[in-house]
Amino acid sequence: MKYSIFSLARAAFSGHKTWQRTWRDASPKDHYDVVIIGGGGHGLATAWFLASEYGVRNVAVLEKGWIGSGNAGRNTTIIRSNYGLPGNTGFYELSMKLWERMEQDLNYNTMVSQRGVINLYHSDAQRDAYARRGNTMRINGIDAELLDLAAVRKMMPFLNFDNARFPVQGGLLQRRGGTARHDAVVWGYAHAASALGVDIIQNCEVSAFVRDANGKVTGVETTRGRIGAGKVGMAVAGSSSRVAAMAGLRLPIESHVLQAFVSEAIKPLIPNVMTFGAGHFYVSQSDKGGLVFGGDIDGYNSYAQRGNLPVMEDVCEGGMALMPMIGRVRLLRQWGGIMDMSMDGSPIIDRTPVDGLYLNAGWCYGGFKATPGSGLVFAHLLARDEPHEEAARFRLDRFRRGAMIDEKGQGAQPNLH
Amino acid sequence: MVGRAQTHRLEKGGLIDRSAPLGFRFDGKTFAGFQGDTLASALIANGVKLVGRSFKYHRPRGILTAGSEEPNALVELRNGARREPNTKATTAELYDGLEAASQNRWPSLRHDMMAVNQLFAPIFVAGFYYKTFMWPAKFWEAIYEPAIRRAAGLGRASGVADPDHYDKAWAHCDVLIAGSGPAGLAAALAAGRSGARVILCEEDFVVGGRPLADGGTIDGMPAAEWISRTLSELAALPDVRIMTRTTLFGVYDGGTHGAIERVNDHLPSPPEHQVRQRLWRIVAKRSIVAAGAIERPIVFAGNDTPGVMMASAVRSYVERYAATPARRIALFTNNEDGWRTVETALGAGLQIAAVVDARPDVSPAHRALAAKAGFPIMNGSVGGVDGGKHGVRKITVSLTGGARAEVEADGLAVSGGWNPAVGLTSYHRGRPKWQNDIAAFVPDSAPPGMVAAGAANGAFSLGACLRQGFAAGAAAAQDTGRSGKAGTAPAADDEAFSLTPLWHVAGKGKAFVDYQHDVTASDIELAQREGFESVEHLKRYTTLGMATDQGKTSNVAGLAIMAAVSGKSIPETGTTIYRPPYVPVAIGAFAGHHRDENFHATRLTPSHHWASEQGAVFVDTGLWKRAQWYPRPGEKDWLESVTREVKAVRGGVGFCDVSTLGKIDVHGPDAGAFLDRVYINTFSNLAVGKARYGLMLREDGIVYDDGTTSRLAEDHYFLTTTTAKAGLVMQHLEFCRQVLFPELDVQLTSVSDQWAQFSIAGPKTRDLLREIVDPAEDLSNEGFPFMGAREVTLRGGIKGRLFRISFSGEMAFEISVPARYGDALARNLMLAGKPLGVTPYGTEALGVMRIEKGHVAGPELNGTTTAADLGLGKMMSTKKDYIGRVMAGREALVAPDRQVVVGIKPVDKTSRLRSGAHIIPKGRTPGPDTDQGYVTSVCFSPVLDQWIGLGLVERGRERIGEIVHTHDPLRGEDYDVELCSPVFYDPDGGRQRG
Amino acid sequence: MAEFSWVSRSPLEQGLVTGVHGARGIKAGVLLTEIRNFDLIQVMARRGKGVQMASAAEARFGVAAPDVPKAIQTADASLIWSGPDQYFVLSKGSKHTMDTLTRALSQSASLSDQSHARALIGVSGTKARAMLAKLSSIDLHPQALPIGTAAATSIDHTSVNLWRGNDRPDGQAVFNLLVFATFAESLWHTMLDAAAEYGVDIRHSEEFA
Amino acid sequence: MRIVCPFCGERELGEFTYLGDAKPVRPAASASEDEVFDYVYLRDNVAGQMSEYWYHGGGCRAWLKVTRNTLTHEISAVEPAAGVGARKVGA
Repeated sequence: MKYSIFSLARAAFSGHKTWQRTWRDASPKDHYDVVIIGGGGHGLATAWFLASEYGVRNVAVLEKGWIGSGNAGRNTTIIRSNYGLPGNTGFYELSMKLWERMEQDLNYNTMVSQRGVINLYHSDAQRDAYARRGNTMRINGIDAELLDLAAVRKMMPFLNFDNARFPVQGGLLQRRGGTARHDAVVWGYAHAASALGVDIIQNCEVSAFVRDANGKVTGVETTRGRIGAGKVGMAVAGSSSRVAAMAGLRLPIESHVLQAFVSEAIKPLIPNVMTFGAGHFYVSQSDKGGLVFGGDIDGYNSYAQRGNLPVMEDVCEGGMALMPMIGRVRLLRQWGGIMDMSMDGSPIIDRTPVDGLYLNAGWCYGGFKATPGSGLVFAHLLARDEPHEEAARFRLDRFRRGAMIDEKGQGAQPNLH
Repeated sequence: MVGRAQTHRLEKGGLIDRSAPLGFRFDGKTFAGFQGDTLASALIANGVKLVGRSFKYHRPRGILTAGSEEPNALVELRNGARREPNTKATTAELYDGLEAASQNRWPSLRHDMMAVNQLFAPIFVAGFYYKTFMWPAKFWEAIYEPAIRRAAGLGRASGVADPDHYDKAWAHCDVLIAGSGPAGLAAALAAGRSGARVILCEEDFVVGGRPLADGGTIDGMPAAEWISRTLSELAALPDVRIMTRTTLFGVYDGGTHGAIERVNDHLPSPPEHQVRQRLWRIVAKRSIVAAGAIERPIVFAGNDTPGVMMASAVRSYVERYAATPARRIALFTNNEDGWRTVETALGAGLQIAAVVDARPDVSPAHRALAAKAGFPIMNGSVGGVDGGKHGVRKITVSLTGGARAEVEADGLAVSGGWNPAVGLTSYHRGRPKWQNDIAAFVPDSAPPGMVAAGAANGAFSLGACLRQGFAAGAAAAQDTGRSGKAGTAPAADDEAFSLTPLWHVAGKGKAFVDYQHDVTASDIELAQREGFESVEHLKRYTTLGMATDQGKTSNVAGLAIMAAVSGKSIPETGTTIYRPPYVPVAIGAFAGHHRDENFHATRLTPSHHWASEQGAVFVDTGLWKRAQWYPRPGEKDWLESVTREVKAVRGGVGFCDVSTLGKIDVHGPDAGAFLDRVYINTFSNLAVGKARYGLMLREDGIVYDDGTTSRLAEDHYFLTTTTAKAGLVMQHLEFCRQVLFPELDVQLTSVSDQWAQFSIAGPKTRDLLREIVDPAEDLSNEGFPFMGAREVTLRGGIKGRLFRISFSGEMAFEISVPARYGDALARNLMLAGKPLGVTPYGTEALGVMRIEKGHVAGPELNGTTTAADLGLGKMMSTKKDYIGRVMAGREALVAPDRQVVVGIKPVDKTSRLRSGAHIIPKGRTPGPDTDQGYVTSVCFSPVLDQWIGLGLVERGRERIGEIVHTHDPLRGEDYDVELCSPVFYDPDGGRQRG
Repeated sequence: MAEFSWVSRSPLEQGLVTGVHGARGIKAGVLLTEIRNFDLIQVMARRGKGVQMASAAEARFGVAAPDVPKAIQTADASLIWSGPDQYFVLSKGSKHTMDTLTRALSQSASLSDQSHARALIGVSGTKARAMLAKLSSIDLHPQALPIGTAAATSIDHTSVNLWRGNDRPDGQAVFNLLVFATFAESLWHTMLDAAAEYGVDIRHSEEFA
Repeated sequence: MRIVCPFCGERELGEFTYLGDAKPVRPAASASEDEVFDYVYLRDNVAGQMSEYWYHGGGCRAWLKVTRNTLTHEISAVEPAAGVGARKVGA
């Protein structure tokens, strides 16, 4: 059923009894051309692009719990394409362009809100680094503006300009950046993919890979039985190492916990998405009114999906340093997700050394904004067996070759990215 | 400020202090209450029923509860910079002069234009916004979203800096107890008597829990008396601490708990030098959750009408606050506990209009009471409420068997049973289990060291609460090695708790599950229909349980309804993950002291106060404040000051405090061997009395840090790091020492703070130094050659160190003295150097001179460059192993087309270079394929009288002399520049060696 | 030749203002005293020389150097544990300087002068524990931190060495803090903020408490 | 989280800095590029008991080997790194 104000009005007459499932509740078939492990944003987007762009419709998405139960449902909903290194720049812009047409593509309101993302700078060195990055963006056809102090003051008069430990000096603004409603992205892709024939199978956990005599992956064993596959794609974020280990692979990835926070709902206070340059704090305000904010990862390997107080305090200290007007706003909920932190802070989208198994991982804490782009390039890889041109640098062997994509320049220590 | 009479205040009773009347204002109207009131109880005492408006439909709402689970009665408390949105009137303590305003309404609470949303209610069902507002695409940010944002949200934040202070503290104990009801107090007694260190947190401002309203008999005495005696006994124990106004909100790893103490929220503003709230990190070996249970509503049409209230809340208001929410009360219950309300109401002289009991049987005692008091008992359920913003007028009852009845009442007390407070026990992702007899979830597992006791554990009788609490307290004390005698447990009767589950009464009209978020029973049915059956999907799709009450009154009812419509049992349907904090906590409290200029610590150099006297402009470098330049009167801008400083150094002599460099003593017989492994070049062959520049890599082959290391003795090196990496390099070196190379006999100590170190530079350096250093010291080229390093005696007899090293390219020394003499060194240099025109210079001039000299620094050591990229590849020893050696050889790190450091000079000498501009081949269109690097560092060179820079440019060193283009679209500046040697000044180094 | 002198300047010279600060009208609950001008030498045993260092220390000080987190008072020095196989020698009046200790200990240990790298602050008063509990995550309870206990720990993300000295004659506990000199002024202000609500009496001294 | 430092006793998380898996051992100087690559870049990323390096930089500056469960954060053992203090290593 097409969603619109008219269909809503019609349904209202029947007390909304006429609505169908947003996606079909599929049971697994014996065999699919492509099986995607992971019913998060990336997995579902991959399925939708396979079906819609590459004509591969015999596709299953396997989700061990409920779709969107991983990082897709636990993030701070920020979208942006303000990256500075070749490989990232083009890819994230591809993703941004897909965000800009997502609602029309999917017939689902994912509330893509291009309210602007501003990275504040507090020193000359930071300004120079942002200038380098912003110029990279412009050279790649991406919008970027370098704001001075006066411009920041005008845009966000509520920041602490007067007695800050690290006074704001300006910011790098991407006006096309913003937020999207994270759960709606999952549901939107599920809705649209299901309509094209993709089977979305929840409560279906993969326990092993099925391999043929040559070692090629030909399917998966699951809690809902064996499912054959022409190709298997992994899009399991923080569980990447665990799933890869079933195929005997070790990855340049560590799983870390990233906490995020939301405040009580309040009337509009913060117009855009902001990152504090002198501490670990970024924030936006949801349409519902909560301040959605976060900071650094906790910094130790974890699959616990919850974090500890020191980081929570650190994040709130950053918030209060930047805008002490939020002191009396109350924090309502905190949660933790498992981040697949790669060794250079950039993702991996590639075939694996195991025939028939494809990898989409290493998103660190930036996977949400990549959702549509990741879906498209992973679908391309699965359909064509060659990397999409915008993902050509996200190869697994780049670490062995020394071709890291290290935006932060922190090297092979995932918790520093 | 004392307002009108308190029309709904009982003549006597309650825990309020009638001798302390307080005036307050709500929505501009003046009222009166008493010390001991909450804002909610005072509003009730004044007959106020309409307190707020709901989130989506702006329906009129009253007060539902008497605790922190309140979904409806949210107000903006206080004014101006202290305005606190979404404050629960049910927990806000009344103080004289309190000001509160209703929220989410316009223009007024009574006449809220936004209530027009109710007309669209047929469309505004769960998730409706996902299905519309998509066309045209541009309209989302322009039209729809701003409208939605304005309508959503509840109260308004102040919008200005919070004027109050917060702090944070640590506490440690053996046994931590959440809740001071019978179970919590009994636990504290047992643990305290055993000799344990006990902390008990109570979120209320009065200790006692439910007995404060419901009374009871403990150890043969009235509960109030037992509480009072218990408090006396606890106060006499040496290590029992009771913290009221303190909510335990979370449990973290290793027995760390988070608690928020509302130190001064009960006052108009904190007294001077005091904080508003304090965040506690309580480290406990054992913890006992005795946080009680939360009474749950029943979902029926009109259940959100002001005047519909939880039965336990009715009792709290009547008993504890002597305030009457209604005068003719109907009770709707499905359990025995609800009946307490009847006794309370009658005892206070209120009328009972009827009791609607959903259970098939009602005890003879209740029937006798009803007969005596003259109210009907109706077997059935409430199907509707007549009323509105003025309150309840009439309720409709669906009687078992199908008949309907109407009851006139001005208040409806509801009890759907009780849900144990399972939050704290579930915060480590534990899922509670279903307990059939109370039809509620109870803790199944808990974080290590934590147990639940009493109502929080599903034990609803007073006797059981006391027994469980006492046993838990005694066991916890035992576990922590406290072996004192706990004595006997307090005793009380075990009242019956019979309940027939009833979640939802089907019927016409909106029946609310989540009051604040306007989630109705039909929204849950819709979610199920659309496939959002998982409770997590249900929550996210409908927003059930996501309001400021965190679903305390709504979650279980919501999933019970989901279970019913999807044909599953409640335990099969399961719960969502419980997440801290247990109650919303002010962000300011988590920050504590660390805000504004106290956000991070500040490090000051030994000459800081002297530089400050000189009028220096300071720059933040990490935590340091460093003198950036020293403006002089008449100088029009920083550039003029910096240029003067550079010229003064290059033409005479200047000095700069470089104490911020990391300094490490490397001791031991294997010190040289150790340094050989951490640096790419060799230090074991460095002669005593000499210094050498060193470069260290990360294990991945990328440059980590650089600095000069001197050998002061056979077994003593003095290593310096960059300012930025000082702490990290120390950690790295300790890792090398303790983990990678434990066989080496080497010791490391940070001496960063021990030495004040100044660079003295310029052709007149020796002239100045001779005034400072003991005349016996030989400073000649022969006596102290370039890269020499040794201890010297200074005039006046103190010992210092001299290093003949140069960052500026001039004849230069670095001198160090023990840090407490740093201030004196600056003053002495000024004094001694006066005839020489000595000039202090800051980090800007330092930076100018290093760029002129082509030295790499932070912008070039950016974490992605190799030694070869920096032009230092020849330093990489081929005769030894060192950190990063192997990975540095990977193909892409030695590729010929890498971006390498090169000098950059505008063709037009008037052009101003800027860092961050990109390098594009001349004549080519800027694009990803023509982007060949960028400008890393720039300065105005007084020597060359033009802007110059360093850059990282593809194959840069092969292209010296090539004219390329700097492209800077951000700032709209594009120039032709020449790629040149990075050494702009004195390329053969004669000046620094001279 | 210019006439000049070498004035030793404490890192708290500017930040410390003697007198009573914070809450008035009550007896100051916290007493903060900076002790100025001391000798502080870090002694670290060389590999495999722990035993030799211990006996050399015993020969020098007459007592065993601490091998667990303790502060040991000798006739003219405090030996304060600072980490495995390492400790500080804190003294006044040039009794134990780099020169004298090098002669005594350098066969088995590496020595590093820290005399100027730290500021030394004594904290006492009825509210000393309450105030320190805002800064320190360690357990300050008398059972957990009896007299003579030392801790290498952190305050405000900055390393400090804390030890409990002998009680004052009035029975009040005394906590000593060695803090890094370049952080000292900033930490001092943090300590003042933490103490303000209790009233704080500020002094400095040339003598150990 | 609290870590029981073998020297200092139980201390707050904020005093420690995390490095990562303690299982990989730095290869000898003669090792191949592949072996070093494996050491620097590949991780088991254990879900369960993991031995890992933590630095007590906010305390006694000892590097510690901590056995911790990455699913629950529970710490079951802490021991000093081989070269902590003046320990004699090897012969």
